[in-house]
Amino acid sequence: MSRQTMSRTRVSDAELAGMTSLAPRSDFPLLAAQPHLHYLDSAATTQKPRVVLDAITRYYETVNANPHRGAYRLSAAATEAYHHARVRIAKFLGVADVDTLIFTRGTTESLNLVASAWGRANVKAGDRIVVTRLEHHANFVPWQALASAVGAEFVIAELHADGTIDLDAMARLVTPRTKVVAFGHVSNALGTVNPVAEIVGMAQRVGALAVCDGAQGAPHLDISVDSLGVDAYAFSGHKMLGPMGSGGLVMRRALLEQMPPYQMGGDMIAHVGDEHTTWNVLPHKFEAGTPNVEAPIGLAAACDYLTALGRGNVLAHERALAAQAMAALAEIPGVTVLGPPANRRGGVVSFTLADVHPHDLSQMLDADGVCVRAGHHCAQPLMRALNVHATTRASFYVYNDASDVEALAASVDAARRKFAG
Amino acid sequence: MSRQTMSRTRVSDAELAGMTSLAPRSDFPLLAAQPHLHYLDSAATTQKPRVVLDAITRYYETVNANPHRGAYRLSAAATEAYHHARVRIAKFLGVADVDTLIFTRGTTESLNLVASAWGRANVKAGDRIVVTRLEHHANFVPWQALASAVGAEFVIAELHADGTIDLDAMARLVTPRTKVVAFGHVSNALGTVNPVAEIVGMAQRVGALAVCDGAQGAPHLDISVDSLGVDAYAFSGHKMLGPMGSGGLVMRRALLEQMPPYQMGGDMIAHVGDEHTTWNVLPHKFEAGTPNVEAPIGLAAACDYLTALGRGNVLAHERALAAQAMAALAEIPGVTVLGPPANRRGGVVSFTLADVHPHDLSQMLDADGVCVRAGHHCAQPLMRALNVHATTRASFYVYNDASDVEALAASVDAARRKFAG
Amino acid sequence: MSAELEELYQSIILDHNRRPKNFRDMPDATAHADGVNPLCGDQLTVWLRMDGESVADISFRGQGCAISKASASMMTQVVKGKSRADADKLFDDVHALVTGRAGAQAAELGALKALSGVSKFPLRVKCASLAWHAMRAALHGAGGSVTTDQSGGESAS
Amino acid sequence: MSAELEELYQSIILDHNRRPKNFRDMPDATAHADGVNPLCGDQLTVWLRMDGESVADISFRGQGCAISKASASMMTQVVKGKSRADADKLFDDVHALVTGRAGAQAAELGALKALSGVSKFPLRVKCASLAWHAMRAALHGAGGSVTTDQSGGESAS
Ligand SMILES: Cc1ncc(COP(=O)(O)O)c(C=O)c1O
Ligand SMILES: Cc1ncc(COP(=O)(O)O)c(C=O)c1O
Repeated sequence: MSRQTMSRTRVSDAELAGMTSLAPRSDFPLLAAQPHLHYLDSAATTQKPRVVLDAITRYYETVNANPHRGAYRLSAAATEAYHHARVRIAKFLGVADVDTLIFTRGTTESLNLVASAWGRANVKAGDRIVVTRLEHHANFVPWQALASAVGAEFVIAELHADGTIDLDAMARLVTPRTKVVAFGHVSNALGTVNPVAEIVGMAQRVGALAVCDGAQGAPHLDISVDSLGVDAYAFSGHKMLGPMGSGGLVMRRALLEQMPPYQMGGDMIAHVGDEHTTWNVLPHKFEAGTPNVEAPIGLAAACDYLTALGRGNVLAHERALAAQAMAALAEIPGVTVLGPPANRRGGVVSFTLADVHPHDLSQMLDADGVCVRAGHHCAQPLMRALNVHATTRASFYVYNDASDVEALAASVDAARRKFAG
Repeated sequence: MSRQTMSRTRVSDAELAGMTSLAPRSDFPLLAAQPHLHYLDSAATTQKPRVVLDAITRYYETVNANPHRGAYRLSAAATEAYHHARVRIAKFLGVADVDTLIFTRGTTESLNLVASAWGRANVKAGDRIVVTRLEHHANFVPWQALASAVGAEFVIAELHADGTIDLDAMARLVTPRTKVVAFGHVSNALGTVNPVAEIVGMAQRVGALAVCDGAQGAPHLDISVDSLGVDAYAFSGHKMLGPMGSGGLVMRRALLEQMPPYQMGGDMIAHVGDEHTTWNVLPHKFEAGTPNVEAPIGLAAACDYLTALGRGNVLAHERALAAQAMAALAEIPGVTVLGPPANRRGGVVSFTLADVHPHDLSQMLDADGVCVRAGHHCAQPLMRALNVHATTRASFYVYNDASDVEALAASVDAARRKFAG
Repeated sequence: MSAELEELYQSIILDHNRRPKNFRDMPDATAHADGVNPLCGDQLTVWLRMDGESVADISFRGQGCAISKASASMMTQVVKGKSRADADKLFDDVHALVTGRAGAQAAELGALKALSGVSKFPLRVKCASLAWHAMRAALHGAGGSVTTDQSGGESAS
Repeated sequence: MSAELEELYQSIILDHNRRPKNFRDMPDATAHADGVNPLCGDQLTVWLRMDGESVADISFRGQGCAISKASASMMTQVVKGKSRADADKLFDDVHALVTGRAGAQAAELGALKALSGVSKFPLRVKCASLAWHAMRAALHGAGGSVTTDQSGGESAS
């Protein structure tokens, strides 16, 4: 079956055979245990290498304690491990001012933090908030809700037909009344890599806050957040080989210092009076309560692992697999690949197959061990503009190789034939 | 040295020798690896049994995927594991309506959720919020901030000299204008177990929201949240043998359904329009973004472990150790034990030693392997009322035994002699 | 392809998916209700024209996977002409069938038995029952919008 | 008790803790500043009376552990009479000492060398330097409140 399909693609078997994975599959316990699994849903969450699981276990077996508040050595060791993880992750992300990296549960919480704490204090009635049509709900709904709460205007920058942002149109939307420009680094639904510098420029011209959703940026691109020039950058550790519950927000120190805190409780206070409370310094001001220490420790191990793979190799690897998948899928009758050309995207391939519903398609693929996502990808506003109800999405990461592309194409073709009746 | 000290206490060596731990120390990798460690800081965070670490590792090795959104079997398995954990934890807590258990990072986030989402929608200028003098900052500062944001009155119910709440005075504070009564189940600073039913009664008489901080309740008492009668109950998994980053909020369904969501993003929406968004059903409405799946899975394993130990044995065990520690410490010249008698407290013993600063004392104790907390215990309002700057706190849990009490008393006595010069 | 998958996607299901019956608006409907599956975003509307206690006409329209479309299509065929009580009974029987709790009644389900393959795929139970929930809401004048999540027990998540 | 702990709590430290020098308000101060350690809640105030470029009088008061009290007490003894520049130099030297980066200068620190034991206990560095940060803030007219957390590098957390 696979032979039959592949013979119709433009990518030769030889070329495909040449694409080995960037990371050894054996480093990933789940993938090693399920050799026939083609895990193509890394944009949703990634599998974890053994080193990450070991780092978490080792933390609990050797230094677990509540950090910051204990004078005893175990607590000091936990504090140190937590701090050291922050230093390593900041370095990985290219953030020089370590304490401006705030740990959160992930991208969603980071963006809510900005929209709530900064937004409520700075966005007023009559102001404007600009987002793009590509946004994940996490970078759309909090801004929509903020706008409606304070009486600001909520405006959506539209796309070109190929799924890239219409920058000219967007520039016209970013008026002097604009207080926030919120945009994704890389689209999770189409894979589009957005031109951060241009968009930051628009925001800077009018003094608006440039907020970048880096959920699909940090895991894949060799970035330095400091050089991106954004005011706020949100990311999720679980999408970059780290544990669930890890992630963060990088934000300019001056903004973090001026804005009110987000959550309140232990660790984030300086003095709690009966009437009035003052806040602790960064990063503590934004990390209320007992921190999830294992999360950054696991994530730091993931960062080290990615660094060892060669940061610059990740995007190239994914892009090559995505390009091969696009070519293979395009050969299958009825398949439409959505979004920009391979050189303007990350390792995400979203497509439709005639009138086969993505839910059915992904169910068929699953029977062949091919794990893809079917649905609106938390991007309903984008689905409306594309005039599709849902898509099927394959996303590649460091552990994928040519066999995954091959299995995907073969399985889609088999489903096509089945549904054609 | 220990002999010398213990001979002065009222608890006989024989009695002490009789107090074995409730849970085998060998079940806890960190404690097993450090046999001379006397971990007496479980009120801050507990050590984790092997079964919890294994549950986390097994999750990542076998079913890790983004739940809810995937049609493939791995994602279905992750969804099922996540759901199953909710069912088990709800059962452990005595919550019949499983979907009213919302997972959060812990107590602090849960209380902020209530104060923000419910509070902003329901508390108005001129209303009153009543908290107690015992509260942890997590159940104090969010209410203080809410009151100041909406122009409500923030009132503190004071204590009797023994650290129990003055219920008569509190009842007078809970007026018809009162919208929130926020109180802790068990004080983390003094160990006081509060009379939940009486306080809930006060709130119900005036139709106020009864919010209970269960951070020190859920780990220790054999509770059924449903029968407590509170409107909202917050707890932290990491204080009950579960992983960091686990915890939750139990709240009445009608309230959760009426109030606006807290964080916004993936999973918690029903439909995202360009102008307006509608919310998903419970529990999803309050769990925006990719959930931390490992957290409830680890916590469910912890609940099972506690159940196997015998839920009703936990408090009895801690209380016995606390009573012995109180007796032993009271014999040491200069020691003042704060708070109520042993039968009105959990396994927490807070004390001062003449003019020896708790920071110095805990440093000295640490040298003997005794891990205690020194400071304000995130309860600065309480410290002011007690007229102390800080205290030293020992807290007991299922893995502690008589040797921990003995080491504590011996080490405190040695420090006393050193500082007396 | 696995036997379970073959059973899920029987050719009768695929046929209904390709050419759904009664897939149309109904201007003279006496009741209608929407069904929404918030997790995958599928949605459909079911229209009813009641004649006293009996279903004179029934139709549907919407977005959905093969399972939800085929289930809706077959539903319109069997429910048409039934009494309110019989339609309720069918709802219960189909629900039991797709959740794998079907007993003797299955004998009476006729073509609907093609939906039995769903019981092996817990995530698809919502797809198969979406139209049925909407039908029942319309039948009892609830109207508005129902979501499969609110329907409790059948959820796999 | 471990040797390191003995070194931390040398008897000179314990003596200063029991009977701190210059532990008093200063009504005729020309400058003062507060030092706060937000993690443990310790706080103290340092007062200065400057006579031109030299420290005519210095005192402190506040809540703190033995290390912070002893450090403050010894500080008042050595800083009194010094020039602004010398006081700054002492700040640097003590900072280097308690963070374990002390070189040749240590020779000139005299009694302050008793603070060297702190370098083995990273969490206590903040205690030892709290009064010094407040002194420097007062010296340079910053006044207000300084926290040891803002002082960067020496933090163990
Ligand atoms: C009584 C009490 N409330 C709230 C909290 C806050 O819990 P967490 O830090 O896990 O959010 C704690 C523990 O720190 C506590 O003991
Ligand atoms: C582009 C984008 N933004 C935001 C998110 C939300 O991230 P999380 O669910 O980890 O909070 C995701 C992933 O779900 C994403 O792909």
